[in-house]
Amino acid sequence: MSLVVRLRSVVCLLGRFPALAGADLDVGAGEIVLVTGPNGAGKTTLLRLLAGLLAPHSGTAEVMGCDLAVDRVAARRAIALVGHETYCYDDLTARENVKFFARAAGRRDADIDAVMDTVALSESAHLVHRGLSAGQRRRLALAVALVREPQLLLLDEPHAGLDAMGREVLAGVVRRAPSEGRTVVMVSHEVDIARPLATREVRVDGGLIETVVPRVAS
Amino acid sequence: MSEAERDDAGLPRDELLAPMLRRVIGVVTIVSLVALVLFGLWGAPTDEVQGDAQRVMYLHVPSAWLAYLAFFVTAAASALFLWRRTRAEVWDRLAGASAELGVMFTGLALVLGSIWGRPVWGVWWAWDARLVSTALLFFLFLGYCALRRIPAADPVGGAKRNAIAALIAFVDVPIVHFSVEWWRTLHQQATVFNPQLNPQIHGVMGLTLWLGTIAFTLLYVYLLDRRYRLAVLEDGRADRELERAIAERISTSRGVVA
Amino acid sequence: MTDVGYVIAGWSVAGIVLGAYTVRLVLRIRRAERESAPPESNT
Amino acid sequence: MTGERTEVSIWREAALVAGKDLRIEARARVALGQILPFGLIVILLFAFALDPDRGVLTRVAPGLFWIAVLLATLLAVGRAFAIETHHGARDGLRMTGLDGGAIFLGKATAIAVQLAALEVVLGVGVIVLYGVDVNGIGVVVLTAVAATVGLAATGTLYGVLAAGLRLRETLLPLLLLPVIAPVMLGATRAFEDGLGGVPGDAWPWLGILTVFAVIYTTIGVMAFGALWEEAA
Repeated sequence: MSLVVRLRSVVCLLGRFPALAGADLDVGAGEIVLVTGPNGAGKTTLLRLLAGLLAPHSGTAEVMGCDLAVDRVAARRAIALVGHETYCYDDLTARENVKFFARAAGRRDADIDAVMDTVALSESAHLVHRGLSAGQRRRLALAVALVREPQLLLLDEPHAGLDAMGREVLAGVVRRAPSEGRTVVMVSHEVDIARPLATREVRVDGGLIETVVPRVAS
Repeated sequence: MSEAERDDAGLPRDELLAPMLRRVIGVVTIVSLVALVLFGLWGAPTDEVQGDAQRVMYLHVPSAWLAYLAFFVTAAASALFLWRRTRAEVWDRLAGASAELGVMFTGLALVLGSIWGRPVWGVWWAWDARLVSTALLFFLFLGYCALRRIPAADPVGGAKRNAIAALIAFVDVPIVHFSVEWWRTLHQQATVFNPQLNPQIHGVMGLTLWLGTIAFTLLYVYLLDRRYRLAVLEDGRADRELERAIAERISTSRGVVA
Repeated sequence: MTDVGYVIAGWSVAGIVLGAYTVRLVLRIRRAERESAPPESNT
Repeated sequence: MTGERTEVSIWREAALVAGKDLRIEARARVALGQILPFGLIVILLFAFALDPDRGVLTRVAPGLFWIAVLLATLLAVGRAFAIETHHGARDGLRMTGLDGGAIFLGKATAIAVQLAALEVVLGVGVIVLYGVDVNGIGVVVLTAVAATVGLAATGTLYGVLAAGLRLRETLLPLLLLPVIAPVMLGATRAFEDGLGGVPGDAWPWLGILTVFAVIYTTIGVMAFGALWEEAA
């Protein structure tokens, strides 16, 4: 099983604060890893590191076969991070936003319509981003990530702000990930919803990562 | 810093010059400055055309020379910092130290140019090509130093940004020089700074001018080393605190886990 | 102002600027050195 | 596994970014609705400042025109990077893995297009308000193109350099204006030769403008990626 993520005693700084202080982690292709732990323990930092948006201060960090200390940009085309922000432009409509990221990844219109359906945003595709509700924006962020067909999907508290329909969409996306060749690393506090989706769980605390007793998803 | 390897000796070099060499340069600088004062004010003959006011030239020309030298050092150090193989904190600090000195010498050159121009040509500011270029260089320096004062989230990233800014400005200097030369030669006007129009500088005057240039360059080298030393000390304190914070964080969390 | 006045002005400006910068720099180094290594200098 | 990725060349990626910026501008109409009127007001203020007896204004019209364009460039550059600050758009653009050079060309093109439109309107404003009669239009247009590319390139370069920094509103003019002094000089002299004097004299100035534009476009393509990564 080829390793998608390999971290060895990684230290990551937020300004001068060592958010990750010697973290180790291995993630294989097709896994769905749930990341839990108290706030401010380094979970978001971990995802930003994996996305190549943060340079490791020390230690070895390899994602999709790229060494992040050397080149953080190479792997990004194959990675998508759905964080608290939607990455979109207020003046563009939902569809225009998705289209921009689709074109950047070399996708065609058919892929755009498909993904808009997947996240149930087809009817509000013409609405300007500024006018979208919080729930719609969360689903739009998911659409932006999916249309790029990433091999590594990073989700940062995806359940926050999602309505019932949104949770259903998310569950579907996560369950189908392995079959679509996608590896998922998901940070979530809503453990009762997230745990059944995950194949493995790790806990981030005090800038360190330790494996929680592995539970096979029911 | 993650990427910036420590210097070859493994330890960041504390200063540019070995202490012995620095003291020697210090002494030679003082001696040459004293000689400059003697020659500049008394030794050199009074210029028949410009009178005593011409003596300001012995400080203005060296200052202007130092302004361009300091800018070249900043640009060279920035280029070395950007090149991954030679990237090291040394170059970033050297670029910053040289830029700060550059601001001082450029400012001095402009003020002295003005003080020299007033008695000789009756104007506080002459639109002479070299003076205008020096003025633009002054603002390029100010911009760079202002940028350096703004901290970046990632220290290495901030240093890379500053290095690129230095090179962008450096490329501009020759363009400014040519465009200003063309602009001013259109209005051919005898000014105090135009060598072609100046009476031929020779004899003791020439010697004094050389003395000034050497004394100022030595002073620049000495101050560069001292300013670099200050940067090391100021960075050193920050680095130590950072390493301590990391060590603390690891020990406390390890304590919890174990 | 006679020519000599301008010469004095020019040279004193240069002296003051360069001198002040050098002195300030040396003082800042001394203060930084004292702060960064108080334990060792207990002789 | 993933869908077959069509090879998106640098120019198509640049066009994508430029299209995005221009579509946002078409929708938000900041350049048209705010930056352009600003330019016209500056032209008007010059007339108040310089007693508008025809003689003075006509003679210095090229200089005043380019100062107005310069000030508008600062606003256009500020705006071009302001749209990337909301909703983490900067991270979004990074995650697309688009080539830094392509993003630079895209954003610079969008700024250049907005500046060109602004220059046409300001040009008409100057001709009408300052009573400038135009001959040697060929030189004037060529000069405007070369200068606009130079302004857009250096503007985008310093725009990304200052992006996300504290005090970027005051830092950007301090960094940008000294660097584009040659553009101001060259464009104004070339306009003067083009409009009034002998258009032939303008060629050396046009040369400097072109060299400036080429150099800073090249630096932009090379350096933008690294600067975009560092932007806070």
